[in-house]
Amino acid sequence: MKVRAFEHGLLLALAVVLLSIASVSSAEEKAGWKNGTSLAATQEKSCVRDTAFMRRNHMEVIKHARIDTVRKGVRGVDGSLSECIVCHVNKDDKGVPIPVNQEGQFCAGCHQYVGVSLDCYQCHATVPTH
Amino acid sequence: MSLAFAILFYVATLVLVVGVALKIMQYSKTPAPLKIPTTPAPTTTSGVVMRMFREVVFFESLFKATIWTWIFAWAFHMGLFAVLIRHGRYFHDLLPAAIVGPLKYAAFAMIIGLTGLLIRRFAVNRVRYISAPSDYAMLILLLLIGISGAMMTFVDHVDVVGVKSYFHAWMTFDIENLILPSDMVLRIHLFLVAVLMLIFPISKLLHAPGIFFSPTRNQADNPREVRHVAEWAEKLSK
Amino acid sequence: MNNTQDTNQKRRQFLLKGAAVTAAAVAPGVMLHTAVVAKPLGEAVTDAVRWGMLIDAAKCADGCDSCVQACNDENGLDLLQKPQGQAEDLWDQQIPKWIRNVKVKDNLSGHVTNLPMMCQHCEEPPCVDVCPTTASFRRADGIVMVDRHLCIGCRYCMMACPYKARSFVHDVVEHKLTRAPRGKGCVESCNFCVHRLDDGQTTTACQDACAKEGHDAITFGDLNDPHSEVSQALKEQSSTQIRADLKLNTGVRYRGV
Amino acid sequence: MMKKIYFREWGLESRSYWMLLVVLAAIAAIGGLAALYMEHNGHWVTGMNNQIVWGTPHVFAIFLIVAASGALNVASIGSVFNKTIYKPLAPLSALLAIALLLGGLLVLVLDLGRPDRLIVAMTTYNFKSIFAWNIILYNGFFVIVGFYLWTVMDRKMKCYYKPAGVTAFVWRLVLTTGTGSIFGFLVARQGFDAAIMAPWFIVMSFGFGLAIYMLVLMDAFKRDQRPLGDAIMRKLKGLLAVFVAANLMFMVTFHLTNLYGTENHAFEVFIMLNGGIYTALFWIGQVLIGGLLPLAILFHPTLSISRGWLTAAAVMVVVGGWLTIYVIVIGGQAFPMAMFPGKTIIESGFYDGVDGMAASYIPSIPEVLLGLGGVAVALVVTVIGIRMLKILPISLADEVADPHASA
Repeated sequence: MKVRAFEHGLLLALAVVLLSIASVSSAEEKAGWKNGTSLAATQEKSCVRDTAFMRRNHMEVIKHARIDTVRKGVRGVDGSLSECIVCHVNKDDKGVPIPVNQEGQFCAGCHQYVGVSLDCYQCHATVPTH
Repeated sequence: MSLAFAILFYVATLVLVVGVALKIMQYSKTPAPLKIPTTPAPTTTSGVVMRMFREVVFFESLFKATIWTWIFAWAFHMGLFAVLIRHGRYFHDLLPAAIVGPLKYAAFAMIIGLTGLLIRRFAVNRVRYISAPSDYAMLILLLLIGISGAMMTFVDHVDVVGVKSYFHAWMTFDIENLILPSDMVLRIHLFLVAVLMLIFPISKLLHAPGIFFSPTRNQADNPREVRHVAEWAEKLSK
Repeated sequence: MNNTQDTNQKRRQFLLKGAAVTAAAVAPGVMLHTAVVAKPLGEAVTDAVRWGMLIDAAKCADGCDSCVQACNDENGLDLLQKPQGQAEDLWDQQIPKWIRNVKVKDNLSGHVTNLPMMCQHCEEPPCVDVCPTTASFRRADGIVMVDRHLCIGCRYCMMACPYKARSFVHDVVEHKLTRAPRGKGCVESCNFCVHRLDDGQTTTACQDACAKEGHDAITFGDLNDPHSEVSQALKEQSSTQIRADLKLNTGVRYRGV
Repeated sequence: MMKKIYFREWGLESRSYWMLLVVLAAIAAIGGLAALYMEHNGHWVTGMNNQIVWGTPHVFAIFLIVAASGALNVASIGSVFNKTIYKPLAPLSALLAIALLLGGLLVLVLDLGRPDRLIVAMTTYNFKSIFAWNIILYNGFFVIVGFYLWTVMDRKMKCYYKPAGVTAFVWRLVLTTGTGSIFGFLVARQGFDAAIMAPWFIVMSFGFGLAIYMLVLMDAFKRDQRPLGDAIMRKLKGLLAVFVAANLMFMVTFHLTNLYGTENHAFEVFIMLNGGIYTALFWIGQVLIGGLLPLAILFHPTLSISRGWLTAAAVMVVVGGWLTIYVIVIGGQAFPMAMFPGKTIIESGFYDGVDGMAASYIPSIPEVLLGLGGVAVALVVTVIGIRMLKILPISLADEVADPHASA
């Protein structure tokens, strides 16, 4: 009987800690993201959505845009990949754009860092072409 | 909060490593006075290695015993194995995306396996009869870890770059850069993992190292060819 | 970001203005047609339009390949380089071609005809029927194309197409254009220069090139609009579909074949 | 009174077992490397091109998939049609079916332009596509045959044995229909567009699957020195002969039907007279090696008793079967499509069959290695299966298998 009580107490404590962790909200982090960056990102202009959202969900945004564009013929939608590249491409000393999938660049930097595949550029241009 | 989690993980890691090391030491010192391999057993050392390999990788004896339990247990363990490999990306840069990507589906194997094992504890009468609260607790804890982890991959994405840089700072004791992304699911996930690490050295999960010390599995069936004398007995006879 | 939105806004306004000017300039009967063509950028295509083409083989000049060149330029097809060590003739059979010249001779009369072949943009395309993943699809405005995001490279559509209109990309594509994404392991074909149409233009690259050469063998436009140039031309004289026996109701029609 | 038949794991000596496994695994690994090479570079390193889009890997894949459903047939004769003598053959039959399908599907998947998108194929279906249906049929086959194997091997599952057997039988028929329909529905191509493709593929599957089954059975019993009586082999031999003959009949029907319609004459002339390599493979491979020669052996009163000749006949059915698929799949693509009836193409920028010329295709080494890798995978699964599970009967000697045989 005593054992039961102890276990229940333990479970209760666990649940309390869990709930308190879940309810504590903290200020938005600014760590990380030193791996690949771009002028647009360092100037902290807002992207199509706020930065915290884009960090986590940029792939969903691009995917949504791709369905609109390819399947429905809607161009110039917010969050289209070509617009991503226009803003986030870096240029070398001579002003020549550096492909975004090159090591350390805006896209490749983070994707390499966390081992996530970067499939877009098998097909899509890596610098603005027009 | 970031610092609290860091300390929690320092403690949990210490407990896990030291605790399991102590347990392994204890296991290795525990006397095995008799030859008791479960027959049919191999008669050579290389045979024992093979048998242990099949036991650890394929769960051979469980397969021969209860097929349903084997299906769920094996699915869970293989899923967990793949998930652990995948999590390696937060601690080193060795894993290519080609491996990290496809392994995310292992989460489903893990969750399905655990759910099956949990249902088994409720649904099979003789299993329910011998189940202790800790049996349920371990399953539920692992299940919650699996579900919260899968949530982050498939439902509510978290800032994985932030997570990696947090653990990089954690490993290098770089207190200034210890900034944990503020995703709720992530914090629940990490807290549960820390609990699992803390509990591991005093739980039934010790069967992981324990299997290697099981005399019914790690002995060759050669009592006629080689006289078995336990270490302590050998000392006495000298 | 705000900048790009501004640009888009400007572009949209410009296009609409342009459309209005054109509409005012031509006969009132064409009003409807022009309004439909100048689809606002942000809206989905509808089946109010069906893009189609009429190719007059009699006007297609022997030895001219300006349409093929124009297609290659427009879609960046010629940016693909022959891999080192690959045999010339095999590579030539492996490179994608969206449009090609064909010269046929009538077995009985011996009459020789030149014509360009490309995706015929069927109303009931066999490639769409057979595609296991819905990557091969027909847009509401009648353009048959490949959604490369879903294409797994099984090539079943190539087996099914009666016109051999589709190509498989056999090599890594190092250089590609923003307007025409393409890459290794996917199937591709003519898409009526879809990026132009979506941007409010009303011509294809091959059509422009043919007109520039002075041949005017290609007429392109909205088949649903009875007043469009292509509809008028089809109404005036008889035309044929290639493999009409398959009843695919192609969007590309021929004259003089 | 029939003796009880006992099953036991393959008792082959450890060394020879591992040697066998290592050799097979090495071939499979080479096939994997070939796939990696093709995937890394792109398909330009193969002989496939924009005219012949399905090459040697597809011949291997289709052959293995067709044979897989055929291999299950031996079990179905026992479980669905209640032929007692076939019942001890069922576990190997089901195992082989799973193994062959796995090998075939691996080859098919690894040849995709984007094998990394397999998950797309598994989650996004176009239900109008017979290909999409096949994906479901293949996955279902694994589950159903796996379950059936369980009911065969576990006495506790006995009550499910019959329904599982019937379901597996029906499923395999639908599956092969699906495989045949991949070609049967291609209206555009003269070489494929025929409703007979579906039943013909089913008949082919009977033959290919049984031939592979017999080869594996004879070899597995010989290596483990288990007795394999003539009674059972006589049954299998007779069955094989019927299947080979039926295959020939379907082939003749297919071509006769084509010859009836004048529009298909050009294709028939291509296959039978002036198609170069495809004509040669048709007569030598499909007709002679895959049909007439094995038939002659199987019906021969003395040769057909010899195990050596029986093996030769089964090997011929396998080789001839592979060549049959080659002629159908690649010959059918090589023949130029009739795009302009009544006209001759005299120039083309895309190899449209100028002057009726066939498209060219030379198989490349990586393609062949990938295909052989698939075969090796199928054999690895089979070998591990019979070693780890109680698949093979201890004896199939005449007095065990069929006590009435000597009468």
